[in-house]
Amino acid sequence: MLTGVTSSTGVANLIYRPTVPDSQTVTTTLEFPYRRSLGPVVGGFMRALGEHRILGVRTPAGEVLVPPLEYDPRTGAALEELVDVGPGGVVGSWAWVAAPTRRHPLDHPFAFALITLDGASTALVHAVDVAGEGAMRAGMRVVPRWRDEPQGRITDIEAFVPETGGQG
Amino acid sequence: MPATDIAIVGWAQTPAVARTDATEPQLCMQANLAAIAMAGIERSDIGFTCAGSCDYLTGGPFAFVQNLDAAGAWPPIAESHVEMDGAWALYEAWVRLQHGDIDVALVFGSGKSSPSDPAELYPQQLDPYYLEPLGLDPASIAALQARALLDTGRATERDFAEVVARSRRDARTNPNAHVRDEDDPERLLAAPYTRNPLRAHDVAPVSDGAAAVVLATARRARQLTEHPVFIRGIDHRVDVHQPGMRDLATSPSTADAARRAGLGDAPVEVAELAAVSSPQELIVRDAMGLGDGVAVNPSGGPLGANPVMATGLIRIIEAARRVADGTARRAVAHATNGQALQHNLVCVLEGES
Amino acid sequence: MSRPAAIIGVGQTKHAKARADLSIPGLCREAAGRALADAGLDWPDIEAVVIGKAPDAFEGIMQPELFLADALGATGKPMLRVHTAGSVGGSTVIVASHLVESGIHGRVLAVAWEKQSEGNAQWGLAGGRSGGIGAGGAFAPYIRAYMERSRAPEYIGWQVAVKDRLNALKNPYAHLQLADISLEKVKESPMLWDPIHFLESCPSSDGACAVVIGDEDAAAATPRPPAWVVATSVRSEPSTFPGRDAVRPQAGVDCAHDVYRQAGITDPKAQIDVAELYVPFSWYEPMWLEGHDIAGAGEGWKMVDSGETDLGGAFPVNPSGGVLSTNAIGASGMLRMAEAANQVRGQAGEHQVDGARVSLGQAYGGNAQYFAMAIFSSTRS
Amino acid sequence: MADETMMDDLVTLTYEELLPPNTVRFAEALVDGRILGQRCHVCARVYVPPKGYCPLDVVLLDADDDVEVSDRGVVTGFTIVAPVRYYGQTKTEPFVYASVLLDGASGTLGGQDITGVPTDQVHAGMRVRAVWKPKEERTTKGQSARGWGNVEGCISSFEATGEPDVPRAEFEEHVI
Repeated sequence: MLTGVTSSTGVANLIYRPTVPDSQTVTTTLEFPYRRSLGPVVGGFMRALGEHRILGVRTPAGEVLVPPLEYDPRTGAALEELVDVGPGGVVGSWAWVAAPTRRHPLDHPFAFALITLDGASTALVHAVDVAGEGAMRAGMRVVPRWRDEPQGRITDIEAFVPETGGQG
Repeated sequence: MPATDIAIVGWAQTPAVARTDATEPQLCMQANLAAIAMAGIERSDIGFTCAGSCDYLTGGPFAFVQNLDAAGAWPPIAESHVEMDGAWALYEAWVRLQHGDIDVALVFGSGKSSPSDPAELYPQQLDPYYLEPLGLDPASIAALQARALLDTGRATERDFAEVVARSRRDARTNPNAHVRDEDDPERLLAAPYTRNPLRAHDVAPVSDGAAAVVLATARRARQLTEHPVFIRGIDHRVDVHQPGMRDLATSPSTADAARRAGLGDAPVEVAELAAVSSPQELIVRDAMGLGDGVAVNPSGGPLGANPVMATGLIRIIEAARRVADGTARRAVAHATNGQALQHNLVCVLEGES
Repeated sequence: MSRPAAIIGVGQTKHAKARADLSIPGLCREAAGRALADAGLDWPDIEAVVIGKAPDAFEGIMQPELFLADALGATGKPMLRVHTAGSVGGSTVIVASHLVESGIHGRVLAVAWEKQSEGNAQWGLAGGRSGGIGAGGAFAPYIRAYMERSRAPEYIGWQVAVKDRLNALKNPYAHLQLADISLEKVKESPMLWDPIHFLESCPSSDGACAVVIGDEDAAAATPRPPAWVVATSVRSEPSTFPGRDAVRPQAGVDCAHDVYRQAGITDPKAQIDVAELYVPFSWYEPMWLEGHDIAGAGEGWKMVDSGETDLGGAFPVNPSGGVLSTNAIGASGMLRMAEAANQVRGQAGEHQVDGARVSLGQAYGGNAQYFAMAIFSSTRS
Repeated sequence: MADETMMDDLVTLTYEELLPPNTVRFAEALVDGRILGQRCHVCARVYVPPKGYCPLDVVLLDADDDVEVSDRGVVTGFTIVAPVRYYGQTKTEPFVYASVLLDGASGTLGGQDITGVPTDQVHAGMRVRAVWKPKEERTTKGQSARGWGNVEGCISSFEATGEPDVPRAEFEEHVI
């Protein structure tokens, strides 16, 4: 008969231990400086960031994928035609991060957002730096705030910020 | 879909907890021993073993190698391992049983999430060029998905709170769950946002635990038990990785897997869904076309206990349990892999017809 | 109930110390694209994708198959990620073959890869800690035990090291191209893990390998000859336990006997035309010849010494140059399977063994505890 | 010209684990100058360090199964490692990496330094004994939470005893 959740039928030596105090802990750090080669498409995107340009990649169907991939994620077909998009765009979904983690791009509260850049068919995930969550809304227009010293990383865009000039 | 019927004849799970001092092989051994005992088989009856786990949870490259100790690999065994939830280990074993030369398989999934901080660890699971350097964490992705769902008008924050409340109430009667806190939707809604539009309780905890399942061919299953639980259909599909390149408010891969697993062929009474946030449950229900009459996550689901890498396999166990005890004639289990429902598995279970 | 399956397409990257010209998706797509082209197929023809690699920490990406799935055309399809340590490339082929043999899919793409230049395998093997001994340090005591047990002369290891590097000169994809390799050079190279010299060790490579596995219909439609998968087996045993024979692990013996039985092989040395064995350190060639009962106890090194395992010998081992010439860990096991398959397809190019009809592919991993083996044939058995 | 654009990615992950009870008992006994193993109550094999289970009989073991083994034993296998440079590696000089089968144990203690003889005289079969650190320097720190402890916090090396070698046949099955 199949009953019970944790079956212990016929097992004499179950010694499961529930949560215990932190008396005997060991802390280890796994750290390594990886060095990634980016290839022509991702590499092209990262280099363009240093020129304050954002690139997408055009599919045969005429869509522009941002961030650009070497392949069409729906079909696997190779892609290579990089085109300029943005740099401004429109916020779609967003999530307010009240307490940033060590790994987040900003050290004060911000939003992660899906941003569809002008001319793009897909959305880029990035940070939006505004004073508070009340300033966030779907459809708001944002532009990149560039890092002073580019590093060839997606964080060369420090964050997106609301576009000034009353658009949106 | 192949013709060979495969049944679940034994299962077990260690009670999931926030933190244990037992090692992962120790957890796995407990689950395996109990599942084997329940199936009423000898270890030597097992023709194939498959495990699911993830090295990065405890930060040990090759951590899975020690889990082999829990499988009883002496004399040597035919064995495989997926860096995926145990539900996919079950899939691999189900495929292996189709060959017909063996009739029993052991599957287990395990994970100790307590040593690491999900917000620190999980960015490592994302595209290393565009997403990982942003430190995009699981709660933030869940919140992007949640707002995408809210913006469709198909759900409200109250719906999220209702999912959490129901899960916690159900978890209270599940000895293997550990989150049984506040279950009043009003008070849940009064909690502060951690990732607006989500509150801390909207995202599943991470737990330590292991689970195991014994599979058998139909003929062998009927010899072993009067109540075999048959896998009537199982399928899994993966979706696009980049969160900005798919509609986060829907899960086409779940819908497709459900269709191919034959979910729609007959009604189910119970659904165990590996939704690791409250909005995800609504999205998966929708993708599967589950009506109001279906009991969703009567175990409390991942919001009550979430031993990553065993969570999906446990959904199959919880669904099978309800078929075996007669609560359900037909049930469905769902497992997920990656963030924001990128990769989904659907398994339809039935008792003897 | 098990249906025939065949390898109908094979592809691999040009392996190198660093493929700095490629991203990780680019590396995998170079191999996968070649496998599809070899099979006369395109991405939409594939029904499922199986991805294998060794520990994620080697590149620092947790479950990288999640971001690689759509790069490998898997969107809307089933995708599996296998990890069985160094044997993973072999296991990945076997998992993919099961998807076809079970009747679930007609055409499956299997891809295995490692981009070791992005991280450091020694660091990974050490679990990120100081004092790591590398795979060589782990295997050196077993090699020493084999040498003592078999009374093999030390030059046997040098011979294997030279043979595989000379074979690699006939393989344009191989990482190491050491035209001036010699016994003297191997002997004089630094001692890394006594008794293993530097030139008796595998390199660290960036590389990927892919195969397309198809059912009978797919095999009939392919432009080039298929390699029928006539036997597969996996065996595992715990990494350490009192009484374990790490020189001749029982899992390796059992795995070999299982594939021989399935393929109807009673005399492997006579009935197998060519073998691709996972030999990351030169001594593992005689160790596996004995460990898989191709040679009797103490006889494996004599096969090396007599030239039987040379490309022109009676039992060629690693005509591709083997792991000693290319080691992108996750891909290495699949490369053994792919090269063995290409031999019976007559597609091995300059390192083709004349008239090869039956081949053996083998991979091992962990503490010499995981084994994946397959027998390929030019004809359906 | 191929695009060889690179991106640096420093990954730092911190893990805090509870030591399993078998390792806690092992570490505490070491500070006390004793080496603990676990005897499987089915097959009687003695595991050093204790794992909390027997992988061969697939049974869980607990404190009742603990046994003390000798701090003397035999080298069953070894290599001399020329350390490879990698991030975080502090070893720069070749070091001995030996497996020691302690008297009373069924399996070896791996990764031990051998002292008392020149490096080139280390060999399988030689008898050795633990060199204990002074009691005040012994520590339970440095243990792994993965289920197999180590002796480094309390034993600095194993030194040759000068006893006659043990014939290989007596430890042939314990090379690891």
